[in-house]
Amino acid sequence: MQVKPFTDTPIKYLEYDGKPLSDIKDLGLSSDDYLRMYRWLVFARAVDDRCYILVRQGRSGFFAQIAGQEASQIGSALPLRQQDWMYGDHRSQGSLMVKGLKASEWFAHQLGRSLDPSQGRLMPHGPGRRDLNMVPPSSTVGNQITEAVGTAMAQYIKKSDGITICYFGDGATSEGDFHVGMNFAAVYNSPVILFCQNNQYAISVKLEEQTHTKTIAEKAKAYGMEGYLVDGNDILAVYAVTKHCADKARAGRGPSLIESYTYRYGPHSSADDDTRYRPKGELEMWRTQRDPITRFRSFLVNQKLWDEKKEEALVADVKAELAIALAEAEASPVPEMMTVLDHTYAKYTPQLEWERKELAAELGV
Amino acid sequence: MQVKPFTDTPIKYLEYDGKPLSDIKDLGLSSDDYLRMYRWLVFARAVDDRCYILVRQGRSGFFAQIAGQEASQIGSALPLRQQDWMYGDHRSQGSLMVKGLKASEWFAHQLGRSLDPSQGRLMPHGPGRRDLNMVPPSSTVGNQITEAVGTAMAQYIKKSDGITICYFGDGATSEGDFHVGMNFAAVYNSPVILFCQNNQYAISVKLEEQTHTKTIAEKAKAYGMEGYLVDGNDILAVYAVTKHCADKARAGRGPSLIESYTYRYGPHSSADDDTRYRPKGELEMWRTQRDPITRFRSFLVNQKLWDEKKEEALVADVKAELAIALAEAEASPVPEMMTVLDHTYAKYTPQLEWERKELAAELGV
Amino acid sequence: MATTAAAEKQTTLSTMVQAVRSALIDEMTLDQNVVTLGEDIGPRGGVFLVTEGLIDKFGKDRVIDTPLSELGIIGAAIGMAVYGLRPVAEIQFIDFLFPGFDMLVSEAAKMRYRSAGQFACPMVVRSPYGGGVRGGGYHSQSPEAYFVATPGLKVVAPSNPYDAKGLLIASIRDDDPVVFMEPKKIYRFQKQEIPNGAYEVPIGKAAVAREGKHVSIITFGAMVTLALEAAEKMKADGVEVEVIDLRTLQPYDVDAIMNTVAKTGHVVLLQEAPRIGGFMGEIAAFIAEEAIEHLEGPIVRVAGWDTPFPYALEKAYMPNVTRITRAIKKTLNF
Amino acid sequence: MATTAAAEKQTTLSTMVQAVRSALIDEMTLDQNVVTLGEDIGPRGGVFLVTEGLIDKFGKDRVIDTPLSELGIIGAAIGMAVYGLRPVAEIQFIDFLFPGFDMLVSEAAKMRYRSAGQFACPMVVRSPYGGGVRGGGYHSQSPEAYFVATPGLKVVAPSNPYDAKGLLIASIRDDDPVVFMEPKKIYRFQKQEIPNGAYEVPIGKAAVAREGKHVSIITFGAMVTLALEAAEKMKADGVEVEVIDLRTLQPYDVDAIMNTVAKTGHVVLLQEAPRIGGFMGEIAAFIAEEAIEHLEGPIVRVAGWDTPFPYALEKAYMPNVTRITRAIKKTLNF
Ligand SMILES: Cc1ncc(C[n+]2csc(CCOP(=O)(O)OP(=O)(O)O)c2C)c(N)n1
Ligand SMILES: Cc1ncc(C[n+]2csc(CCOP(=O)(O)OP(=O)(O)O)c2C)c(N)n1
Ligand SMILES: [Mg+2]
Ligand SMILES: [Mg+2]
Repeated sequence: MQVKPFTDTPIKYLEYDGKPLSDIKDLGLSSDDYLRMYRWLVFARAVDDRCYILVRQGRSGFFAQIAGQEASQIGSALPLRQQDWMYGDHRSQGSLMVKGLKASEWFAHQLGRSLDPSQGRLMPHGPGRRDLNMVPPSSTVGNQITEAVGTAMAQYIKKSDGITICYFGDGATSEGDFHVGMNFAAVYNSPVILFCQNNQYAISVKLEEQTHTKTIAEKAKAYGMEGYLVDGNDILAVYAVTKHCADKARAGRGPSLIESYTYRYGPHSSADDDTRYRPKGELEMWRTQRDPITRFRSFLVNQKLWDEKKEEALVADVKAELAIALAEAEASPVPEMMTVLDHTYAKYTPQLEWERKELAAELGV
Repeated sequence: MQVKPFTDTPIKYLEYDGKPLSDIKDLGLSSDDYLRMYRWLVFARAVDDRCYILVRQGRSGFFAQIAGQEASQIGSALPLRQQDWMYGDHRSQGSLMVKGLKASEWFAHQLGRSLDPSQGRLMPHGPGRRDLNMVPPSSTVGNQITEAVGTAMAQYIKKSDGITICYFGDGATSEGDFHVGMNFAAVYNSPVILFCQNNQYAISVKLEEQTHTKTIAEKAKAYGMEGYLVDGNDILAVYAVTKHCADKARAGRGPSLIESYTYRYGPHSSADDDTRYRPKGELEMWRTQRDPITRFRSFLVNQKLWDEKKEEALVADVKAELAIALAEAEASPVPEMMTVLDHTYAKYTPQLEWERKELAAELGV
Repeated sequence: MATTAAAEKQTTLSTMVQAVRSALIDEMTLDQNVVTLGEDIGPRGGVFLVTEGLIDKFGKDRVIDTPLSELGIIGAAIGMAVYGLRPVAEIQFIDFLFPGFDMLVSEAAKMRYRSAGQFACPMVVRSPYGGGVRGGGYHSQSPEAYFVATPGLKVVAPSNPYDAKGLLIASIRDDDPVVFMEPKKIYRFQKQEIPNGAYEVPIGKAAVAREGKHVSIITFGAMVTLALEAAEKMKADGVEVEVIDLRTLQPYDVDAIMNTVAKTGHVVLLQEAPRIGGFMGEIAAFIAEEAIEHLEGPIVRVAGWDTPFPYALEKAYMPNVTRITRAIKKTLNF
Repeated sequence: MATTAAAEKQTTLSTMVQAVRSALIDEMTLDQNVVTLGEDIGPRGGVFLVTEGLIDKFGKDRVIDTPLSELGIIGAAIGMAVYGLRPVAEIQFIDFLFPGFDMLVSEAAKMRYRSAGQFACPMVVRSPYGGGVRGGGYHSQSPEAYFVATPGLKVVAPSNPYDAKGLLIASIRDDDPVVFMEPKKIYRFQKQEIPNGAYEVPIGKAAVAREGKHVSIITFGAMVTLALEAAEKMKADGVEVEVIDLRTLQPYDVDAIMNTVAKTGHVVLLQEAPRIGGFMGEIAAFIAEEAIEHLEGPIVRVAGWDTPFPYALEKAYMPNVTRITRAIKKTLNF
């Protein structure tokens, strides 16, 4: 099956019941690959559930769930290589973990502990790791887009064989950043994938209130770029489309916009009340008939790769791994008070030196 | 002839040699209307030439010529009504004058005299007049776009039968303002015309370096809006397309993007040196084979409405009118020094009161 | 003030969130030209529920849920204001105003001046600001310095529910663009009896939040509460602290500042924002130029540190009573 | 400095425009990671011809003509900088930086902090600023206050060709984002002998532009020239004016300020920008807190008026010798 831009309906590889729609052989994925994919899905959902509890227990101040969007995030991160760069947004921890962020680091990020690669300097919606080429996002929706394009421009200038992927939501497409990033990417034919997780809501604002087009993918036409519409709850389809765009970028054939059509199960964040704006029944429909994990599990069963016993074993295994990860995170201390002034500049300025003395006196240290 | 969006080639009513391409009757324009149009074209070109000289003589500090774009500006302003709002940019004096700005006011604007409706408070690229619903642009490319859409939103909220037109250039389409304005206009179905004068350059940057699409008009697709591509040097075509979009907006059928394909003869501004970036021969071709004024004059001749004698009379008449206008402008004084502090706020703040005393002392008045 | 007002007319016990909502409802009822626009302000009622219920009352033409663009929100508000409406734009967190910063400083602030008074921008940009809510670097900032440094803008920041309602109504009625900064940390911190129906608290007038004769703390917004705590603390040591709540930062109240400096001769300037280039530098400069003869000690600034706003270490970052009392001693023991 | 340097090595007589160009050429030659991007900087050579000839020398991968978007220019520069390049972004006029302001203050300034030092933004945003060129409200502004109020940014503004080259090279080599403000009024005002080849003028160090013992004018950029004029004028009345050229506004040179205040006891702060909320308020606050015991008169600010920048009445707006001498008398006759 061939991956084409601007399809009228989302590209699918699997029926909702998990039946393969077409010849999936040419994906070149082995049974082990499938099982790896599935473990990631279950793992991501488990991390999500755990963080949700941490917030409920008041141990973490903020959390944005990815539940429902696991296929979208994991399927798009798996085709990437070590040398590729990743820009996440406030809802992309699934992709970050596939790229190499440890669950223990994510938990530490949630808890604001030193094991957090960003040392508790960001509201917990995504730390960065230099060694993984993973840039930490600000909270300002859309800002990562032109940055990602700039990184891709640098990869081109430096003749690197790396590419860059940038995650953002449907709401972010209304910001100037999306427009400018798309335009720069197209003008410089940069090796970048602009990956839009269209979960149909920007907090309470529905896509039809956000923009007057039916899809996000078609917006690529305004930039002379290819736009791909994919079923974001079909991990094989997301994998195939992202792989296609990554190969294309690596081959110097330029940028792509991918719209991954999906749905979020949780409220916008732990601070939101989604009952105020969600039409009733909608969430139920997606949970029961569109769930990306159930769908892929059915595929595995359909392929005779999975059964109850394996499921139980996996769940137990993941549970154990996360228990250890959380323990590690909690074992790591809260950053030292005095470090609050660090890393503002490469070196302390005279003004910050003065403030360091003031703070020390204030803390009595 | 019917006006359609997204044509492959610019909508034309006249051949380059002035022959009508199709039945122009349904434009509903009388011979007098044609002659009025022609006078405007000649008038605008004459103002342009005069201002160019003012700068050369060092009597004006800055000027952005419209030469070559007269049909684009006059053809798009003629279909508007008194109650309609107009947002110009730094190169739209032709449209401003059709809307009601006097040549004497424009000259005063060039010279920074009190007769300038903006009282010499802006670099001379467009004053505003409240009584004409004409908002003065800042110099910041693109900023007028979301403002124009906001005004159109207000017209809708207030159930006015007025509409809003907004002028900007091809370069402005790269700013976030264009994207956001287009999106808001489409989402709220606002009565606005976003009129892009594509003169193929943003200072030295050619359209193909500015964006990766062939046309500006097709960008409307990213917003679920109609985009019209018109030959900006064919005043009848520009008039027809703008009229069509104005009627549509007035009827509550929403916004339109118009790309008026044209060419500027002068440097970007009096501060520019266009020999550095213009391929030789290009300017000559446009001047000699695409000139909007020559083209419309040929049409008038073709329609038996024009001859040498009439031309001489018109030129003399315009010359005389502008001589008077310039004299008026020069007769008006430079604004009083002390007025520099006025109109920062509706009322003077204590801080400005203090500064007023300081300035008076400094000036010894 | 709240109590006297309560005595006169019927009042409602309100948090600052309720006070702001009440200001919007009263003004939108009185003036058909007042509209409000922003992200999630419709059915969602805004992320802090300030606009809860407004869309049912006034409909979607006047309570406008916008696409996710601050540039669009502020730009559209400007276009509405020059047309003759009085838009109140909500920016979800003031940290997110910056995609629309150009529209505010290049357009709203300069429209009256560049049109020689022909066009005005009677609009309000209201937004929650400030720290102490575990919001991290992008849900905690106090960027007033940027707005105060922009001629053409007015800047207002209430410290209690009564002022919040009165100042917002005054801001909506003001003929110039006003940045209305709402201290989110105290959105629900305190309830006050506030009058039902519209009333104004004048822009440009400070309030004496506490009388004292030894040292003056000049501050605004959420920091007023902290200043009062510190004042209470100092009382033990026999130091009587006067607390000035500026309420309006641009144009600030020169008389109130002159009076308190003349009275105490010792000044502590308190803000949440980083110290360097912060708004309080302006107040220090004003005093050092116009009231230096009254000074009996250094003008001491208490502020956030000169770093981005942290997350886990917010406590070490934000001004606290200790930081303030150390500053008071610094100027007194001079 | 220029002369001693001239003595040592081969030099070229240069305007500030030529000095800035020479800095770019030398650094791009020495460091393959240095690239420059902006509007019209390619074949056009930039509207002030600063980048003239660079595209022929370094090619279009390193001299990048961009679409018309400051958001894109600054955003792309950030993405390049975190990757490991050292981009120099040109903003055609600093008045037009604001569509990209969010990227500068929310991203470049905070990248190092929020990543706990893992990622840096070694980039320069260079742009012509300031009035006196009949540029009107949008080609004349001095917005340094916004940048100085943003921790994480450094702010540099040279006053002569020699410093312009040395400070720009230091800025490109600096590991933090630097806003490099070029005083366009004096782009071609003066020629100086400047060394061929790269040299640095250190960031964070002020210069004494003129020695004096009665009063100190603290300023930077194009205003240094004006301050020297005023100093010459005051000499007639027997007043010896010291002129401090800050050169770096963030982090500013605290020692240089302490020294001159201790020496003269009288301070005039000079900037082009509007007074209220301006950068000089910071210097006043610093002095009023740390050096008040040395003050023998009020700290007087000389600045542009608190209005948008005018066009026809530029002369009445901008600081001039009269405004400065009046200020000097105000602090001396105290
Ligand atoms: C510039 C900016 N404006 C507003 C916000 C507040 N906010 C945070 S997330 C969000 C909605 C984002 O929606 P979308 O882009 O669809 O991503 P999603 O949350 O659905 O994954 C908003 C409005 C912000 N963080 N930044
Ligand atoms: C935000 C901003 N950036 C840069 C400039 C400098 N500038 C003035 S006009 C112009 C080019 C505009 O091109 P276009 O939009 O095509 O309009 P044209 O001049 O061709 O009519 C530029 C870069 C500006 N005024 N504003
Ligand atoms: Mg979404
Ligand atoms: Mg153009």
